[in-house]
Amino acid sequence: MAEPVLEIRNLNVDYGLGDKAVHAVRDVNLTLHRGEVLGLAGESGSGKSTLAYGLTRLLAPPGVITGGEVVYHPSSAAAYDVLGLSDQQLRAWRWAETAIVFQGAMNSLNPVHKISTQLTDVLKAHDPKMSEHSRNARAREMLKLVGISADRMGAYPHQLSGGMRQRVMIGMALILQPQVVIMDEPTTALDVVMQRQILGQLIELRERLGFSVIFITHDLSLLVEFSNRIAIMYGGRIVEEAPAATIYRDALHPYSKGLLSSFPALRGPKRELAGIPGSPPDLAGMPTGCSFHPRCPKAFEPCSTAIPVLGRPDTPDGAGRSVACWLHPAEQPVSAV
Amino acid sequence: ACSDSPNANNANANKGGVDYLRIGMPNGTQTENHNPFAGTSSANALGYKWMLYEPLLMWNPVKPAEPAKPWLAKEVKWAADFKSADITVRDNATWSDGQKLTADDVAYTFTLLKSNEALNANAIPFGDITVSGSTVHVTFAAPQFVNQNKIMANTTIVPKHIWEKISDPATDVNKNPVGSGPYTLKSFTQAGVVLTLRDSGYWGTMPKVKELRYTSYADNSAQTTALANGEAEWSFVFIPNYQATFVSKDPQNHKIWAPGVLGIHGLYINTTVKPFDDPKLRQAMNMVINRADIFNQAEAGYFHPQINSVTGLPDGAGDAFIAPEYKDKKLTVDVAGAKALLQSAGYQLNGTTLTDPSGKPVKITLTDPAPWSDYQTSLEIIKTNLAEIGIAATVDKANQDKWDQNVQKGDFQATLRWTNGGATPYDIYQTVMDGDLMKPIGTASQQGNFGRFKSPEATAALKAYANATSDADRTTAMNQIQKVFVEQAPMLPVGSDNVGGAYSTKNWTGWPSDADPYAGMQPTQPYALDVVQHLKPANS
Amino acid sequence: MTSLQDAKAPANEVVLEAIGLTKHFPVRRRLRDLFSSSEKKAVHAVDDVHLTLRRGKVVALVGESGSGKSTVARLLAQLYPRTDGDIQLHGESTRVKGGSAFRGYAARVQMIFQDPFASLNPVHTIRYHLTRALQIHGHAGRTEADLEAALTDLLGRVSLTPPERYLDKFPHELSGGQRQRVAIARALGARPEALLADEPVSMLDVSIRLGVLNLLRDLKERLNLAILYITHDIASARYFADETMVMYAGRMVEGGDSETVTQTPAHPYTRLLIASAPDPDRLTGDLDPTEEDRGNGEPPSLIDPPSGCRFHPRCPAAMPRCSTDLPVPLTIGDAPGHWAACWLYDVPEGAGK
Amino acid sequence: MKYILQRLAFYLFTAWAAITLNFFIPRLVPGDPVQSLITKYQGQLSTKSIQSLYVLFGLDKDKSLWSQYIDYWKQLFHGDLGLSFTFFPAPVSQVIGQALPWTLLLVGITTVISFVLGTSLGVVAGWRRGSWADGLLPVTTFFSSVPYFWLGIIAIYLLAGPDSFFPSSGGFDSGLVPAWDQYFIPSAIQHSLLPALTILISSVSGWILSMRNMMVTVSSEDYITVAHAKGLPERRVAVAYAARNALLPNISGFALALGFIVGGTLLVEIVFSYPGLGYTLLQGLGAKDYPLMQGVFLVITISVLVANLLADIAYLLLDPRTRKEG
Amino acid sequence: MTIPTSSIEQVIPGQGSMAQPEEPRPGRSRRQRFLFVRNKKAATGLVILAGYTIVGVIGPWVAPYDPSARGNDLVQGPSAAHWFGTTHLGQDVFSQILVGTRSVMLVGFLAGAIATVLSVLIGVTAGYLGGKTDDSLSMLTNVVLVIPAVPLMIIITSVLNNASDMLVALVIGLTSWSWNARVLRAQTLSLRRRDFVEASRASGESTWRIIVFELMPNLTAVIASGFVGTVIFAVLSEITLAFIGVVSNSGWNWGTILFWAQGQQALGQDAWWWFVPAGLAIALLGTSLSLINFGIDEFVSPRLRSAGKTKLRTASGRTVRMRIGFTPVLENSPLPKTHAVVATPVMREAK
Ligand SMILES: Nc1ncnc2c1ncn2[C@@H]1O[C@H](COP(=O)(O)OP(=O)(O)OP(=O)(O)O)[C@@H](O)[C@H]1O
Ligand SMILES: Nc1ncnc2c1ncn2[C@@H]1O[C@H](COP(=O)(O)OP(=O)(O)OP(=O)(O)O)[C@@H](O)[C@H]1O
Ligand SMILES: [Mg+2]
Ligand SMILES: [Mg+2]
Repeated sequence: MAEPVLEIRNLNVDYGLGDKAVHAVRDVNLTLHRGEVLGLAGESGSGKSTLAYGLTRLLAPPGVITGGEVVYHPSSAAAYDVLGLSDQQLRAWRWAETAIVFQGAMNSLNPVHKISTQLTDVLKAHDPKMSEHSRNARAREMLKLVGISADRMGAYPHQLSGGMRQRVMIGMALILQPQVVIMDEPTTALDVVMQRQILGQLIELRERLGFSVIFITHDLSLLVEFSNRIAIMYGGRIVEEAPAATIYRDALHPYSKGLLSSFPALRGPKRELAGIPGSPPDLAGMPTGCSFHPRCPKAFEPCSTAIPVLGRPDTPDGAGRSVACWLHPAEQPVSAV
Repeated sequence: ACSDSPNANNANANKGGVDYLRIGMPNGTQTENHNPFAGTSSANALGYKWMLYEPLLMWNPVKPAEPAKPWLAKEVKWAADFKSADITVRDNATWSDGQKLTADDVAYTFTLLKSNEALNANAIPFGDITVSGSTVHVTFAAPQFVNQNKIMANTTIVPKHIWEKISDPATDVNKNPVGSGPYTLKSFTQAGVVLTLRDSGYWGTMPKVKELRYTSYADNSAQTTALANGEAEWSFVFIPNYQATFVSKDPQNHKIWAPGVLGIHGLYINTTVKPFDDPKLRQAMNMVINRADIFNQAEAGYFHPQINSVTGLPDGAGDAFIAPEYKDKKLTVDVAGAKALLQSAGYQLNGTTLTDPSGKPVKITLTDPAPWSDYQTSLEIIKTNLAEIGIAATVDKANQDKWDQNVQKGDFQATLRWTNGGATPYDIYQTVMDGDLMKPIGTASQQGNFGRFKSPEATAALKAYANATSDADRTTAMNQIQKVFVEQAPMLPVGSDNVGGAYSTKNWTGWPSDADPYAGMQPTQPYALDVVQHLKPANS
Repeated sequence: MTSLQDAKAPANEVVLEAIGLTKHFPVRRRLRDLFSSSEKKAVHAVDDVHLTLRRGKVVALVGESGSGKSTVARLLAQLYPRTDGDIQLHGESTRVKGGSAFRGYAARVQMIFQDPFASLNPVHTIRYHLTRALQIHGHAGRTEADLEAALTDLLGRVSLTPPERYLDKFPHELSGGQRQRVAIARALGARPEALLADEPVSMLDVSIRLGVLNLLRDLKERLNLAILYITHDIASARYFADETMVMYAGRMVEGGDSETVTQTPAHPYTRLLIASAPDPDRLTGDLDPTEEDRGNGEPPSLIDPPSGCRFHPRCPAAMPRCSTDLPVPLTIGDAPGHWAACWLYDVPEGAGK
Repeated sequence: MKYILQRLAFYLFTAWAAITLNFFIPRLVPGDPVQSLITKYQGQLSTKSIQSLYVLFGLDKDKSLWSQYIDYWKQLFHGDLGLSFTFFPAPVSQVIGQALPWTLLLVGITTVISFVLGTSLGVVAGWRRGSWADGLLPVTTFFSSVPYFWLGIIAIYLLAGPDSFFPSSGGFDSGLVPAWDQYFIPSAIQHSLLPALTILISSVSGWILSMRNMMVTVSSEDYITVAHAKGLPERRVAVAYAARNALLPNISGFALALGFIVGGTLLVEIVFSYPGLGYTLLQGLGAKDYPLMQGVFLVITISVLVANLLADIAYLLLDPRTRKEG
Repeated sequence: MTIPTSSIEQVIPGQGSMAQPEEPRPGRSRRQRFLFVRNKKAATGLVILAGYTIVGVIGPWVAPYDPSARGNDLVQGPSAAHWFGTTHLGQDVFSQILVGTRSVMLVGFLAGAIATVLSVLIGVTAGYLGGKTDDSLSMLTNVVLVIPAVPLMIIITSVLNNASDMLVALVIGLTSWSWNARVLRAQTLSLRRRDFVEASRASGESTWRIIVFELMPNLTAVIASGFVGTVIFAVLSEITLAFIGVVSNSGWNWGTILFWAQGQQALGQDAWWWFVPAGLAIALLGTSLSLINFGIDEFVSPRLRSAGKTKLRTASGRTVRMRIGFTPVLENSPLPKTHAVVATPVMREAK
């Protein structure tokens, strides 16, 4: 396995403090390796975005990181904890090392500034010595990279279509050649045709430039197709993590299975769609034990009392995957790295 | 660049002592208009027309019975019937453009008024105007005894050679005023008007004040503040509690002098409204009004000097005209007397309610515009006074326009209002009692007699006074008029008008005073020039 | 109404039919357009759409965003006046603008909106919404008890039991799926014959979409409803609808039996759509080169739509004719009722690929 | 073309309706200019002068309201606003012309300063919530609830006085003549300080508050998070991203405030005897000076309409989204 | 005079980003509506307002003196007998303030109510119906907006001789609805596009029912805020009119007190007690109403609401300051923290 580039250890994120706090992300352990696409799936409210924002410290108030660390491994220096950086260091780290592409490109681009301004101000902030000319050249180059003609540099965001805006965002994310790109539902607002084009382009760029991607979506079938490994979140926790094909073929956690059987397939024989009964949990009043147990068809006695630990399952092909389920008690908890 | 600035010499002047006088009036925004005949001109509102132009005679309203001083006229001779006058014009006066002032100019000025109704503010019925040498002979369609000072001491004489070129004298703004006075116009701005002393050619005493700076303040309170701060040195404005508001700010220099003149304020009663058509009731009301309270509380102890004579004539200015029978009759608060009078007239006082002979309770509404705070305060006092004889009064704070309309149409019960003023008490009594001015209820009576007071004797006596050809006839008529006024009480006099002003002796002294009442104290009146001529620098 | 009788009406009976339905929205202009040209412009949102809804059948309408799907639904619900064409209810032409005529129409054709978060008034309880739905169409009964029974029945139909747990809640106190069920219940309150469901599940969470779709299918069968199912997810159309129509830029481009359309798509746009859908079985993210989009994935402007076939600027198989002649619906041989509006299937040119 | 005409028709119709109302409303008031003049001088003007005044003002001829209205429009088309009664025979245009610059300078500049200051403080308060700027809010709110005139009078009482730097009234020193020189300008500024301060204190809170709220709203927009994620310096995020966008809704408010300059601060001008238009209007009101009232109303109407137009244009310039492509 | 600067119109829901769709929408349930009172600003404002209302009701009864009665202490400073001193007629200023409260409150609220009803009728109808109705109603609104309000009030009150409080309120109400109508129209336009309005139309609701039962309840916050804003405006207008002496009722209100005080040069006589209390009473009333409006603003816009809480207290008693873009990190994680090597990040050169 390739070396890690980003290690999330026991990350905990709350909204608010005290009794009313909502624990949106709990004890998340996740490792992103160099050059891979890590998919993060889960239904709405499971904490995917919170995790993404939390590890970059971009959560809006009242979000608070209540514990854990995010260890970043630069390509040629010692690793360090992102959560321990000063404001100044954090600002330098952001975008240069880790860039983010958000769901709505319309809202991610400042409506009153030209595309060129928004592309070059990153360069200006991170390398004040760079000449204006080379900044513009670089911006043009990035636009070409994502398939937008350079003459759109002077356009305002609203003059571009949704797909173009999303491409601009991707181009902007890559402009400093970061190690990690986090993509939070980058294509959910787009049509399938456009979605495929953009993702195809991204994968191609990744192969060329060699960055790692954390790819967040609730569309599992998309993840299976595009990512190397998939982590599935439920109720603020990672419930299962494994290579994409493994999950698709043989998900261990009942929730993962449920998710997979919620998608009607376009090709092949019509499968029976089971879906997941019940409704997503309320983070403020989380069930005891495994938070999935009220909806789980296979729940049994320990599920309602004890929280299962994420770890290597006891199945024969358990290598390289982990699950948090009493059906497959962990042999080796992930947290004990 | 600064040398050709219009303000440059001003700054220099400021350095060596104060050689200017700052005069203020609370008359609001002004537009440039130096037309001395236009009532709305800035020259009139701020009064500086009297520094540019001069009258034929200088009359002192504080001593109305005294003869007026010669000014541009060496002498004015009226015919016994006061239907014509001979005016001899002084021969050493020049206009500020250097031309000589002649009898022609005087004759031209009167002709101007005669032929322009809009300029003839006092509606003087001019007849023939002829010139022979330095004498002007003027005739009138009616006797002008009561108007003599309006004609001779209140008319600005303007140069013929300038004005005959003006196409419409009523609306011309007289951009470059040329007058006979000691001052000429230096500048006009919204902030005020600056007059500067003529270099030469003035016939009379040259004033010591080099520059007069007139400022128009937005309202009384702004004017008062300016006076208190020393930003204005001379003004005519009502200053409430003047001791605290004005004098105490600089007790050494801040002074007020407010002599009364022949023009009064009083409570007009609508004599067509029952039961106020009964003179007895009006007399009783007259007996309970506490004029001292009104003077001290509403008029700040100076503004409308308290009237003491039962004739309604002010102390000082009115003294010479009071009929012998009323010489020592003073207005005093006499509640018991009033009650007795009412009882005898068939009124009944049950506890706190007075009922008229028909058994109806007596109620009255006192009305005046809301913003006139001194009147309003006076009404509040009158209200409590009337309560003592059981008359329930309510004070109605009317809207000013509505009030004016109602008063003219006779749609009111009682209101505090002023009378016209003049050189004799005639104007006062005419405004109150002249049957010729009376209009039916509902028709606006613009000239006077708002209370619809019907008295043939009074009307006849007023006419006799105006047309009399001898002083004896006048005295008889005046005594007759006063008798009606006292016995019928068509209006309850309260205070007199004043020609007072507030001033500061910080920079200039020599102001008129009780000790030396050589003129009135208002900066907008003809005698203002006389006052300025009396001023001396304080530090000399 | 006579919903029970209606429920026994023969399936396949035509309830609602759109014939040549067209809607152009005039472009509203603002001050900023002062200096631009002054020609009157319109958004050609829907052009010449034919559609038939039958009892007990689900018709799916698929297409990308902005292709005019919602506009078709709103036209059918008579919420917009139409520019041209006809809507026939049981074979009778109808055009209602408001008042009781509209009410009568609404009693038979009801609409379900895409966003259950937005389609319920946040200030009213579930009880209010449902009571109004019943009252408007006179199904509330005479007494309190009648009403209560009717409400219980409604909630029961959409599997929200026990009713008292939901009746007095406010919309925000329910989950998305529950809200959409309430919205469906509200539509059912009118006891309609046709339901127009505009993307009823696309705003819902993946795990609860299926529940709502299954509910609709169930209702279709039990109440013998005619359903128009609008979606951009062609895979769900395959599972849920009997018939699928594909829309592109305001025009219908293909239609037919759902299985046929999804498995053997004829129109190049449909093929592109299906090729683009995520497919876990595919190993790489690459597209089949033959299905490559010639455009940038951008739909055309509807204010000034392309001449001829609206898809021709993006079509990999475009012919000169495509840019000039408007394609007519052509029957495809492989299954009955399958048609596509594409010149590739014009007989002299040869029967497709 | 049709559209331009429509838009023009809209503005013209509004102007026509407002001007017509402006014509009729003052005439509903009882009384006439002559009577007002008589009562204004309380005895200083003899009732005998009434007739001469009627003749002077040209009020002696009876004319129907309708024919007056027609004449009014005829005059307007010749750019003639008639003669003022209060300042007879000054033309209304001259009266307005001498007052308008003062109002525009005092109230206009103050409004601009208030907007700039309030907006800047609002940016700080909205961006650094919980800092000192937040403490400013209750204080400014209190002051903004105080009537202008009360604050002005208190200011005069406390700050103006004998030998005080602040004059209590007027637009400049009475000995000066308006000119662009080193005597006049400092004097004009000195005289404008107190009234300006009064307006500033009572109007700044509104701007602070609305800007703060917009900043807070904009701060949670995605593009702000993206700007942070891009590692931009905080100043740039706050100014170029947050404030720039938060400013947009305030622009229309600002334009409207500019439109209200003339009618809005009447009493400040009165309290400070400031030679501006609001004060002139009040004098016209008191004197039944229809031509003057109409003239001032016309100025107000036009300035509000122009401000609306400006708001449209400002939006056009500041928000690229409203700009046409190409 | 002043433009109501409530920010309500600037936080039109749906104008901002579409983020946080799952956030419970505010103003949504009756139960939540009470939460409004929990807002500290609104609560403070409401308490002060309640105080004024009580004084407005009982003021004339508890006033120690008849406010018009003349006394012997002229222009006396505050004392035990006269808390706020006396006027030039020896009237008790404190009693005048107490008695004057009623008129101010009455006119303020009545005018607010009239203006609100008009603005709702005109604004909501124009916004919902659109088309020709909208055009003509908007035109009317614009014309009224263009005519300067205070001079207009002065003119109208001059026509109505001796206007009573009711009439004054009517005049103020009739001249000050246009701003709110504009805001409401804009709000209605944005609401009209919301699905629930369309949905109730689709289910066959009549137009007036949609306006009254679907739209208006969603506009309550805007209407309330407009109402409060108009009340402030009305109070200031009434006081201005009384101060310049055009409103001529014989009753007392704070403007009348100021009118007398100014007419008598109270401050020039150093009689500050005569002039200051009425102004402070106005300012405090205005502040309380503004506070209520802030409360409404925050209630409507959850972003503003949460913006208030910028400092949070942790269990251990530490305060954490919330900052956008830099999420606070708490160190009291329940798990022992394994410290990684922390190095200064190295900027990689852009190639
Ligand atoms: N400001 C907030 N205050 C309180 N709770 C919040 C806040 N923001 C988010 N949450 C809660 O945190 C949980 C995680 O939210 P998050 O946005 O991370 O979910 P997600 O997996 O990204 O969902 P989606 O797929 O809808 O984007 C949700 O239950 C949400 O309700
Ligand atoms: N009221 C309207 N006025 C003007 N144009 C409109 C209006 N409603 C819709 N349109 C336009 O008509 C076209 C079709 O819109 P419609 O909402 O029907 O698309 P859709 O297929 O439902 O899209 P989506 O999948 O995003 O819901 C779009 O270009 C849209 O901008
Ligand atoms: Mg998310
Ligand atoms: Mg749609």
